[in-house]
Amino acid sequence: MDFTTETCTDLFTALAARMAAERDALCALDGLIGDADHGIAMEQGMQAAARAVPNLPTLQDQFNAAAKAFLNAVGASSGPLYATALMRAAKAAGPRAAMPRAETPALIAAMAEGIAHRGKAEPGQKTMLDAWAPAAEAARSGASWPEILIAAENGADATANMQASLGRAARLGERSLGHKDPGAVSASMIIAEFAKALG
Amino acid sequence: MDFTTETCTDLFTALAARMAAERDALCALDGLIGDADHGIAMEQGMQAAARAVPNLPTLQDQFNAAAKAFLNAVGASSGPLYATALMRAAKAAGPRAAMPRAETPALIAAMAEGIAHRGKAEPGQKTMLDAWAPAAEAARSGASWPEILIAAENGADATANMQASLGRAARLGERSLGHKDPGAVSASMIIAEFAKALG
Amino acid sequence: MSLTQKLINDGNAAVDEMLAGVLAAHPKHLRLAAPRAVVAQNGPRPGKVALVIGGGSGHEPTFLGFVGKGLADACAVGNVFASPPPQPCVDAAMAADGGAGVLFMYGNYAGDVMNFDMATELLEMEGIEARTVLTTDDIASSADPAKRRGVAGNVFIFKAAGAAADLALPLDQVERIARHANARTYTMGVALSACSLPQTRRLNFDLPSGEMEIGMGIHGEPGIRRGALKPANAVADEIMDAILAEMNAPAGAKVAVLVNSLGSTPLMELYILYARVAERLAAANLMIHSSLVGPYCTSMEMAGASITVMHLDDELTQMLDHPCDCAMFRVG
Amino acid sequence: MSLTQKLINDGNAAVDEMLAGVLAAHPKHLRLAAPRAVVAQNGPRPGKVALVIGGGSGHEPTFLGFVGKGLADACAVGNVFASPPPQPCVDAAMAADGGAGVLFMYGNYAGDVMNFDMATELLEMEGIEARTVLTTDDIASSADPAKRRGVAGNVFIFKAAGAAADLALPLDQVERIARHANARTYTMGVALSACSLPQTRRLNFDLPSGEMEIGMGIHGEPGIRRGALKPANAVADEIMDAILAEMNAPAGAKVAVLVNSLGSTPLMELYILYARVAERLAAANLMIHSSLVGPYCTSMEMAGASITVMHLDDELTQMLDHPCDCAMFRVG
Ligand SMILES: Nc1ncnc2c1ncn2[C@@H]1O[C@H](COP(=O)(O)OP(=O)(O)O)[C@@H](O)[C@H]1O
Ligand SMILES: Nc1ncnc2c1ncn2[C@@H]1O[C@H](COP(=O)(O)OP(=O)(O)O)[C@@H](O)[C@H]1O
Ligand SMILES: [Mg+2]
Ligand SMILES: [Mg+2]
Ligand SMILES: [Mg+2]
Ligand SMILES: [Mg+2]
Repeated sequence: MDFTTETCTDLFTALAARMAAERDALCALDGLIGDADHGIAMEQGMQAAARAVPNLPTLQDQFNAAAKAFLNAVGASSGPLYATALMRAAKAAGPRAAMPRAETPALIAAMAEGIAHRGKAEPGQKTMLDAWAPAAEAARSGASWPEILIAAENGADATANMQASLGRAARLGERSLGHKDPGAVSASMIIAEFAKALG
Repeated sequence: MDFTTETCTDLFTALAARMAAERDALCALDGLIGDADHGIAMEQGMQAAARAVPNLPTLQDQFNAAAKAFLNAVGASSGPLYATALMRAAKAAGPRAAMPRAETPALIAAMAEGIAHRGKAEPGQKTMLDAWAPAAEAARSGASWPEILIAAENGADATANMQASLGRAARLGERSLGHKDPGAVSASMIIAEFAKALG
Repeated sequence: MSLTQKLINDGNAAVDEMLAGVLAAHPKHLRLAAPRAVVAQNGPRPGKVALVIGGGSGHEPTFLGFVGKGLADACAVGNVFASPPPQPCVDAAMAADGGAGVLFMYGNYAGDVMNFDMATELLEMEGIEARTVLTTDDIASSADPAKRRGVAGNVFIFKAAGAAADLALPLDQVERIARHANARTYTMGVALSACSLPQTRRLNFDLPSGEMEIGMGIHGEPGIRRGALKPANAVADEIMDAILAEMNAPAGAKVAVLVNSLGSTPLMELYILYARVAERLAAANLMIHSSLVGPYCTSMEMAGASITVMHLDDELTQMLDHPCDCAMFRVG
Repeated sequence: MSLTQKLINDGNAAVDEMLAGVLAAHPKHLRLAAPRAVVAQNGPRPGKVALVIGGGSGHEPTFLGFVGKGLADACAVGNVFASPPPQPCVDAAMAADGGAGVLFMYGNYAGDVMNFDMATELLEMEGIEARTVLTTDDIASSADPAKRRGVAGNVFIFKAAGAAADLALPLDQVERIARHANARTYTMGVALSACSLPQTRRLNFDLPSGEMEIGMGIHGEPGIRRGALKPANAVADEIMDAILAEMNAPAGAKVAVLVNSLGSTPLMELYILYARVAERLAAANLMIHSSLVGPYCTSMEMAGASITVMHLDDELTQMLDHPCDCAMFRVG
């Protein structure tokens, strides 16, 4: 069972539904250390992406269309970060209508690179990269999807003990301690949907 | 024991203290059908009056000084109404340093006339006159201070069943039903302090 | 019940401290003529009718903010939600008097009427003629136009009268134009939250989430009824239905529009309302000549909004367009 | 928790509906160049540097309200509290470009930087030079001036840059003046309540009665610390102590002052604060050249206020006094 353009369409449908379901919880998390809109950004971005991906010939076209749609629907921090992530995924998937499932963890590694590149973040700064980077490392080391997901979730959990040094929460200093980074939490949810669809 | 300028000073001290104590309750009452400030007006007015009355030679001077002080401290509806009431009381008391207690109910009758004159109100319109008018009627018919007070309190209670047709509450129509008029309630408190001081 | 959150020092001093701040911030526009009586630096002049406005505090920029060249010459400042006493009204009138008479303008509230009437009597004793035009634009407040309250429409009505006075028209004409402006100005509002007085810091009334007061005044008085909080377009429609019926303007008529915040309702919501108001006016074939959107007549931190439409004719158009330069309001 | 009370139709449509209302209310000032890209009717012109501002919605009158002759030429409009995507930034820049280069100005937030930087790359491909000056006036947000947020001081900083561009200075000069203005502008604020996004209608955070957030931003982000709600003068003193220390201006220097409402804090409270700010500046021998008091940079219905002081020199004084005529802001 390859990862096909149909699976990809379903994946984005699932991502949009998941973000809609988590919207208020993610906003509440962002309210504690940020501006309470992260759930809205992720919902709107993934819904726009889900509308953009059907009926495109290749996975590359799909991820590129998702990137553009996400960016234009959202702006914010999440927009450029996920747009870049999705463009890297497009490149990793390549101009083909399907890719072998065994190759799909490479998408996670590519997305993590895109986020790191765009956000100029390092792990440990309490951002979404703290979920994406360990997931990418697991992916690169040949881990299974469940293992990748656990790496992401552990990474997201660990942000609770970090003091933010990038993004909106960076101005909080010590007050950011004790709360998980909303972007890291949504990242682990996204990776969970990837794992469900591709694992 | 006559009603002397000293008793008069004490009376205004008591009125100021009473209005301060009732301020928030009167504001809450006014909030139901008006603009929630009646307690503030009465507190500020009576405090200004209490500051104005000491060390004046006659009761007339005292009530006139109280009238002017109340008016200038307050404005609002209560200002002109109580200023006029107090000026009428001044006239009734006359240029003397003391008046026999038996004559003092005439003060209430005079004040009620002042309020009716200034406000162009009739009983039954759900205003302070609905406490002052029955009290004045009792006073004119030779009732004792406790009887005058009971007339005022019954009058104030009765405003709960009236629909306002004057003042701020008049715009409420039926929505003014079921709530006592704050001006009538403060009136009965004022008359209670007169009764305590003069009865 | 917990106390409301306010940046004040002492509730009883709030009005005087505010006034000190206003005078400090606007020295080119305003000066104090006497306690609680503010006069325009550039406004009153010999031979010109003096327009004197006033009322309770808590409605800022109404009334203070509308004092200046081309609009009101002076203002009497009351306590929060309380008419000023007669003395500041007299002082404001004397400071603004240019020998051509004084026009008092203020909202139609029992307390204001009693205090300004006493001021008028005092001025008479000084040989100064003072007339009064009450604003009564709140169409929700009574079926009888004469019994209505004055609310946000004040801005347009004062503006028209101030322009007439600035054009050096005689008192009769200024009064006529003021009455004409008032007769053609229609306002209705809704409240989404209570406000609180600085002295008590208690909410004026209880409004559960999901409800609103319809036909609300600007002092936290209850409205004509309480109903479910509706979407902005439905609220605008209900208000515009009432205003358009009352105004009964012929197709092609010109109007001025004010979408006003009662305090904490932000511009985002006002502009959402405005979009609908503009649609409704277009559908009724009425031409928007000018618009104001913002907090013009407030109840401190109350949430809610009002919509005002003034039915213009050539004279009122001229008066609204006439330049004015006030501490908190400018035209031209 | 109950939903907050808002006059909106659909939380997701609020920004676009607001924009429709703004365009309907201000046809003489604004037109839509492309979706979410607003350009001044009278502003951009050949040979003039295009000043393009932008950011999230919910801060009105910032940013939209500062588009007009003499100030910003165009504005990119984001979702509530969210940077606009690159496309509207590009569209706004293209619509305003007069061939003399584009200056992007916006508050220093990670999201805005990423989106405007992407826009700059896209413009480069079109052969349009776009430079960027970030505003960083919030002294509470970091010890390092370069890492600070841009908040209400935007008004003064954009104003200075807009005047420089209006005077037809070259891009280098406009950029220099913008940086100079930003370096001399100091803001700090406190929040007394949370706000809520139109989509969720949930309060951003929990602030018990009797407490305040000190050093609050304009998106409901927590401040530098939470403390007891203090009297207005104490709040003004704490902020002025910080600003005066940071500004370190010599006696006799001129300043411009902005006392800004975050939304629901009414003029009464702002003027009470202003009175104290004026006292503190006088005590420090600083001269107030001009003042703004009102809601200039808001967080929708949030309660609270910020104080901004700009340390003027002759050049900045000239830039602030230069006339501008925007939809929601005018000078001269
Ligand atoms: N430079 C960055 N690199 C990586 N992630 C970042 C960066 N800046 C912010 N983030 C992430 O973005 C999240 C916030 O996203 P969102 O709330 O949608 O945007 P905004 O901060 O603009 O409101 C943060 O929780 C953090 O994970
Ligand atoms: N015309 C009037 N005649 C007599 N009493 C009046 C009149 N108008 C108002 N009142 C009284 O004034 C009270 C309100 O006083 P207050 O709250 O101090 O003034 P305001 O209405 O100006 O806020 C009402 O409860 C009513 O008893
Ligand atoms: Mg956020
Ligand atoms: Mg009252
Ligand atoms: Mg009152
Ligand atoms: Mg945001």
